[in-house]
Amino acid sequence: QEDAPEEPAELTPFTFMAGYIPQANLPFVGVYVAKEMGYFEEEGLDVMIEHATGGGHLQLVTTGEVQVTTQDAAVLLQRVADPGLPLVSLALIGQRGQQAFAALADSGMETPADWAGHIVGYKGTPPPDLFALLDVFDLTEDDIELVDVGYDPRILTEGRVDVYPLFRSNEPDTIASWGYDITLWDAADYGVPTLGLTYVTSQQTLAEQPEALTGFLRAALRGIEYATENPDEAIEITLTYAGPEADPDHQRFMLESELQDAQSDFTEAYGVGWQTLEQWQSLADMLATYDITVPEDVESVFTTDMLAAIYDVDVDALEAEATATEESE
Amino acid sequence: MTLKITSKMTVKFDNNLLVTIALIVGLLALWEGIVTLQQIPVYIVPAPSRVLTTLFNNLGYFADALLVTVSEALIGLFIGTSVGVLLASLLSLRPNLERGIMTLAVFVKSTPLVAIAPLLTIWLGFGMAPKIILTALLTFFPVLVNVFSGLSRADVALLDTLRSWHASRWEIFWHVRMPGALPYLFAALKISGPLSLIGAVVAEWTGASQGIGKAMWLAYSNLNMPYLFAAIFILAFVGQFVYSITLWLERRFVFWQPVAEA
Amino acid sequence: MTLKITSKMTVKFDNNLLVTIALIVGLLALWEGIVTLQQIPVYIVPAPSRVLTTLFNNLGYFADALLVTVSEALIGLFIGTSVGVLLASLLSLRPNLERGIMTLAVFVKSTPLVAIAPLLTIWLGFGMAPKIILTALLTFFPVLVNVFSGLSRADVALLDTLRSWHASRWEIFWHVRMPGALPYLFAALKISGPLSLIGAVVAEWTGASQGIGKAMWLAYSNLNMPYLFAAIFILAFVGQFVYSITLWLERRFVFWQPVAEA
Amino acid sequence: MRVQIDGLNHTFQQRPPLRALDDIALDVESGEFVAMIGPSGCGKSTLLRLVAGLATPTQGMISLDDQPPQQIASEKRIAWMSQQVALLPWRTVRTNIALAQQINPQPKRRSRTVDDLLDLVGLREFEDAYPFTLSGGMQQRVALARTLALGADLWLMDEPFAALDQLTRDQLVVEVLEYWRKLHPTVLWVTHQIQEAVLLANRVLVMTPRPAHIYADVPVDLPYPRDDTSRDFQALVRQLRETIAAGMQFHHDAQNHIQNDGQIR
Amino acid sequence: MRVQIDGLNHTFQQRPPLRALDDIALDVESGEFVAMIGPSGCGKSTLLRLVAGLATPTQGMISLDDQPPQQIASEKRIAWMSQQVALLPWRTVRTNIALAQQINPQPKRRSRTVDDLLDLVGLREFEDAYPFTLSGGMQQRVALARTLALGADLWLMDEPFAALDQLTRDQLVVEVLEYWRKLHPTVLWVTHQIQEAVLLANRVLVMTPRPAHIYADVPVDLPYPRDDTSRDFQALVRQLRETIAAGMQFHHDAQNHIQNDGQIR
Ligand SMILES: Nc1ncnc2c1ncn2[C@@H]1O[C@H](COP(=O)(O)OP(=O)(O)OP(=O)(O)O)[C@@H](O)[C@H]1O
Ligand SMILES: Nc1ncnc2c1ncn2[C@@H]1O[C@H](COP(=O)(O)OP(=O)(O)OP(=O)(O)O)[C@@H](O)[C@H]1O
Ligand SMILES: Cc1ncc(C[n+]2csc(CCO)c2C)c(N)n1
Ligand SMILES: [Mg+2]
Ligand SMILES: [Mg+2]
Repeated sequence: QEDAPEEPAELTPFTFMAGYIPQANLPFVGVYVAKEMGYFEEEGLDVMIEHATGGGHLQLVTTGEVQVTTQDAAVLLQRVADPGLPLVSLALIGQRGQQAFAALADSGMETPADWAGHIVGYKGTPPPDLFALLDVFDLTEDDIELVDVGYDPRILTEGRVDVYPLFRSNEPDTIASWGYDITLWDAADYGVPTLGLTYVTSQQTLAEQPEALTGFLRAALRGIEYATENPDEAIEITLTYAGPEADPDHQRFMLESELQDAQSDFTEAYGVGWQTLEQWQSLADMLATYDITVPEDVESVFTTDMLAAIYDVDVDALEAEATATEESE
Repeated sequence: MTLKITSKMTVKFDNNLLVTIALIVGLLALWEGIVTLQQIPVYIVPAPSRVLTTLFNNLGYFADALLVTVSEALIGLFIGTSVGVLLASLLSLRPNLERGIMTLAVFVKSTPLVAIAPLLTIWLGFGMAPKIILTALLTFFPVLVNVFSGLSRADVALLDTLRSWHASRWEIFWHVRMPGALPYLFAALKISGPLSLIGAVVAEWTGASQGIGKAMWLAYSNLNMPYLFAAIFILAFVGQFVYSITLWLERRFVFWQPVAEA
Repeated sequence: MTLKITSKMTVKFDNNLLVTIALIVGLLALWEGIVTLQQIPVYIVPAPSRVLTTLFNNLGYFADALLVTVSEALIGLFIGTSVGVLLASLLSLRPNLERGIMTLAVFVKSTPLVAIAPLLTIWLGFGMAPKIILTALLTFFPVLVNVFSGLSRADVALLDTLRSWHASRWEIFWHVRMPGALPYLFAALKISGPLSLIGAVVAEWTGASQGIGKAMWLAYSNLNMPYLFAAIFILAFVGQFVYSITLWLERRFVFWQPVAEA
Repeated sequence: MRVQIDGLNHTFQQRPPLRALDDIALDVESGEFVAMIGPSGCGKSTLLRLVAGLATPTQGMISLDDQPPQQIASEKRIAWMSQQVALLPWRTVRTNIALAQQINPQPKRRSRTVDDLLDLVGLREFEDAYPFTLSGGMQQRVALARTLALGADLWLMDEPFAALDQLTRDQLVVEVLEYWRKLHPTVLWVTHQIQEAVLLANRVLVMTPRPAHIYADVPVDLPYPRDDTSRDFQALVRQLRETIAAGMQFHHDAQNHIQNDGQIR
Repeated sequence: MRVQIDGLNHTFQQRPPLRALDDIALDVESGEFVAMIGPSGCGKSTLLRLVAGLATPTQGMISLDDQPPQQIASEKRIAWMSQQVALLPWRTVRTNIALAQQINPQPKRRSRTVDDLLDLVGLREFEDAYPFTLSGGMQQRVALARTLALGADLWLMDEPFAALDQLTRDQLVVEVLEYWRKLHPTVLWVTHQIQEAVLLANRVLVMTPRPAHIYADVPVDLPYPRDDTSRDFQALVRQLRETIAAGMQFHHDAQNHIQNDGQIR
């Protein structure tokens, strides 16, 4: 590849804020590894890594304090629609949604049809995938008791709720480590379109620093590629961020789970992180079904320019192809 | 002298109310101006006009939420204050317990309660109970410390007089120490009043079901800043109200200290 | 009388230290017993032995974190206390400002500061500054309220004496009001001391980079209870320490009030 | 109540230590009225506090009816009126007085009603006033009424009339004597007024300057009620004045002597 | 400093209103020493506070060298000694006295050094003591020293010797007179001791019971230093005692008269 710049003084300062605590979420790992391996420096970037424990990271991106953060694709769509954050997804790392619902195995529940009459938790606002799942089994909100729960799976094991919302790459392993078997339901398994974590920047940064963004993304994707091939090393690097509180086995579980979710037909074809209007549009349509405001112009919410440059994909050709398929139908 | 002050107070009060209103209006205008001129986007800091519109358009929503939060706050404050006063009294009546109880109290107080909030939810469920307990845990400490200070600093001449009558500890406590500690108690209430609101809000923030805290949390996670600030406005207003009530109570109950003029 | 009390104090102190230690050990033993007997899983509440082991095995890690947090807390406490004392003094010297400043203070105090934490990051960046500011905002209020109470309740006979000398407001403030308000100041410090720790921790909790708060947040998110409780133990200990220092300072500075026996 | 004091010394343990009482010996019969006169700062108040059981002497014995003061205090048989008027600022004149009786209830025959006491000190009109609206002398009269309200067996009075004018004082002398003769308590009455002492007491103790020592114990064998214009009275006043002066001189010489020996003050 | 008071009334605005001063008129020449005697609670302290500019009269005129009291106070020419000893508890005896001079610095010729004042009140030994370790009389002497430290043109003294024994009092009378004759301030001196008044003052004002009215203004034309055993002295004391009694009686009659008219007390 290109030569690394000689003088470190020329490095462009750049802030990445991971949308949560330091752990082995794949988009985080890509950045940790890239920083550790010097990929960023090769791109001429001096990347500072921060973590958002609250929800302020999107605000910080819009004000330019942070250049790139991570965000769940569905949430991104919502924030762009309301309150109108000028955000853009640079790459879709999670090709499939992370959310799922869990019950203790000995509750005897097998399908969401069994939820009827039980307490179902949600975090803040009941999510669309919940309603989608209910729809699949011809249940309505009235058939279950909804309660707002925090991010604490002990609520489930201690019996305060029957069905608990969680992240597939995270809590299932934790709960298992406590000696409980669980049953998981993922809306995606029932044909509901879901998407996972993205790298996000602001329109303004996109306009002003396209080279830096491309460099960042290239390095981060290299980091993910490295993690795919060397998960042990990637976990070791991650652990230097995650602190002694983190359990290495758990981090390994998370990484592997998210590596799987990062694969799809699109990534097979074009590379990790690839995103298409089709994916975004079906997600937006699903959200709209449940009265969630989404942007009119879904195309503006993501860009493949950087991905195309990195993977050397001819976007025009793709578009022509897409138009051709559409016409042939 | 006394009544003169009272009549002055009325004048002062009116002036003060004007000052307060002028101040608030001025600050809001300044804020509005900055937001408009600097074109600060609504998802960073909303203009007060926008916040107030949101507030009035959703008065019912906020009123319901407020009712829950204020109930939690007031019940928590009541419990916290009672526990604080009782503990302080206990320490005053049984000084050999001081070290032990203060140690425990400082322990409780040094623990960020957010850290154990989830445990409370696990044990007590999703209702008001854990929020009330958190609020009580937050508010008892200022009361305990201040009232205990006040009880300890009772007038030595008065103490001697009651000791000369061989008054019981309890009598000394009730007739000398407690009245003497009232100024400290009211200072503590002025501290704990606003604190109780924060306590209830933060408790709702973590795994809440209802209330202003939940409204704020939702607004925050949706980056709906007008809602967030509307909630903040409400809290600020209620805080003022609670504070004013405390002031009023203080004037009524601590009547024997002539307030000097200079 | 005075010295007798002092000599008793020494004895009392030793007794007290023993009581404290006994109490702590007793509570820990009880806790250990319950956890063991009831087989409470470690991810709900860890046994103290487990917590202490974690603590000692990671002493370096916690020490580094503590250093950051304590620095933030102490700087914040210092700023908060200074601002509180200065504002209270200002109100005492210019009473017509009272309503205005107290209104603002209650506003600030009624706002859950966590809600505006991202704004602080936008203005102040990712370093220690926003944590210090949050801590200062949390701690100034008890000091303001208490010290202002103390300044207002100065001995009327002393005030009259200085007024008869036509002492300036400032002289009255400095020679009468301030010394008289010291007991209130120390009570406030006893409240604010532990509060400053919580302030720094909670500030770190939201978008932190370092410190005990970050350690706690990580531990909680990983549901790693031994780490979480180890951090809580540390905070409780530091809280005790800060409290004891305040007590010691109080004894040194408020020397003129004979402490009565009964 | 009999008051016996022997070998009583009291030193305040500060730096340097301050010796307030020097080998006080005193035997007061039950029902005696003893006045104490001594220069400012000699140790009179300290002595009363020790007798009241409010402090523990460094050395020596105090017994009240052969019991330690704390015992007698716990039987609520002592009334102590402090030198500063220590009224409860949050109570009216009436409720201040009533509190004393409430905390220290006395058998019927001994106690006077609050109304009675209010009249005695001439403050009926001010029964609902709070202390901070009273003049110095009025406050002191409330404190006096409160002390008398206890109907105790031993009255320890620390300059109870210091803030009063001559006429009020004269009136109260009559009232106090009347009450004393009714209850027959033992009284230790500190005053700076020789006339007052001679009007009231069976004995006048003359104290030296600090450390207080009893320099003279002067019996007053005049019948009650006393006439302060009488020849005997005047003679006694003059004698006491001389005794006091002599006591000062004696002390002064002794002090010089001690100082030359290099002992503590 | 000349003190002129005319038509002075003062009523405390409480329920019911309390009339403390009744039509006081007074003209004091510069350098005069005026003693005020009146029954407890009549309004003496109130009058001094008004003259000191610490309160504003309900009605009437007070002028000090033709200026309002507040003006003279702001020129720091007034020394007021309150009835309660109001020492700063956090300051030693010495620094309590020094503070008065620090806040109220006086031209050299008027001021006495703190050492000098400590000697004057006999508390040199206690210069580093804190007030709460002093006896009542010692505290009052510190307050006296502090007041004298101001070297003011007008001394307003509210029972400055109330807590002192006769000998100390006699000594201080000498000291105060000496200092007064040196500075020649105007003095208003409240006391309950007729002897003390006659020893010190050029004039003795006899006040009626509340509301205070000046019942008599008795000149004392005895040369200094005065001998309290002299015939003239004794005669004056006796005369004053009678005047005071008459004042009480007069007031009493007037009160009854007023009460029958149904007016406020
Ligand atoms: N702050 C006050 N509020 C209401 N009434 C007051 C106040 N101060 C004094 N008085 C009343 O005014 C009257 C005169 O009080 P003042 O203190 O002047 O008396 P005095 O002549 O100094 O008496 P004494 O010799 O006992 O000190 C009293 O009846 C008293 O109750
Ligand atoms: N708490 C104390 N600590 C230290 N010294 C004290 C204390 N109380 C009194 N003294 C000292 O003891 C001595 C006697 O004091 P005391 O109050 O008994 O005098 P007194 O005879 O009552 O004088 P007075 O007539 O002025 O009231 C004084 O020198 C005083 O300074
Ligand atoms: C316990 C737990 N809480 C929250 C998340 C959610 N999460 C993980 S990464 C991320 C960032 C989006 O940019 C978010 C919201 C989780 N996985 N586990
Ligand atoms: Mg005394
Ligand atoms: Mg008076």
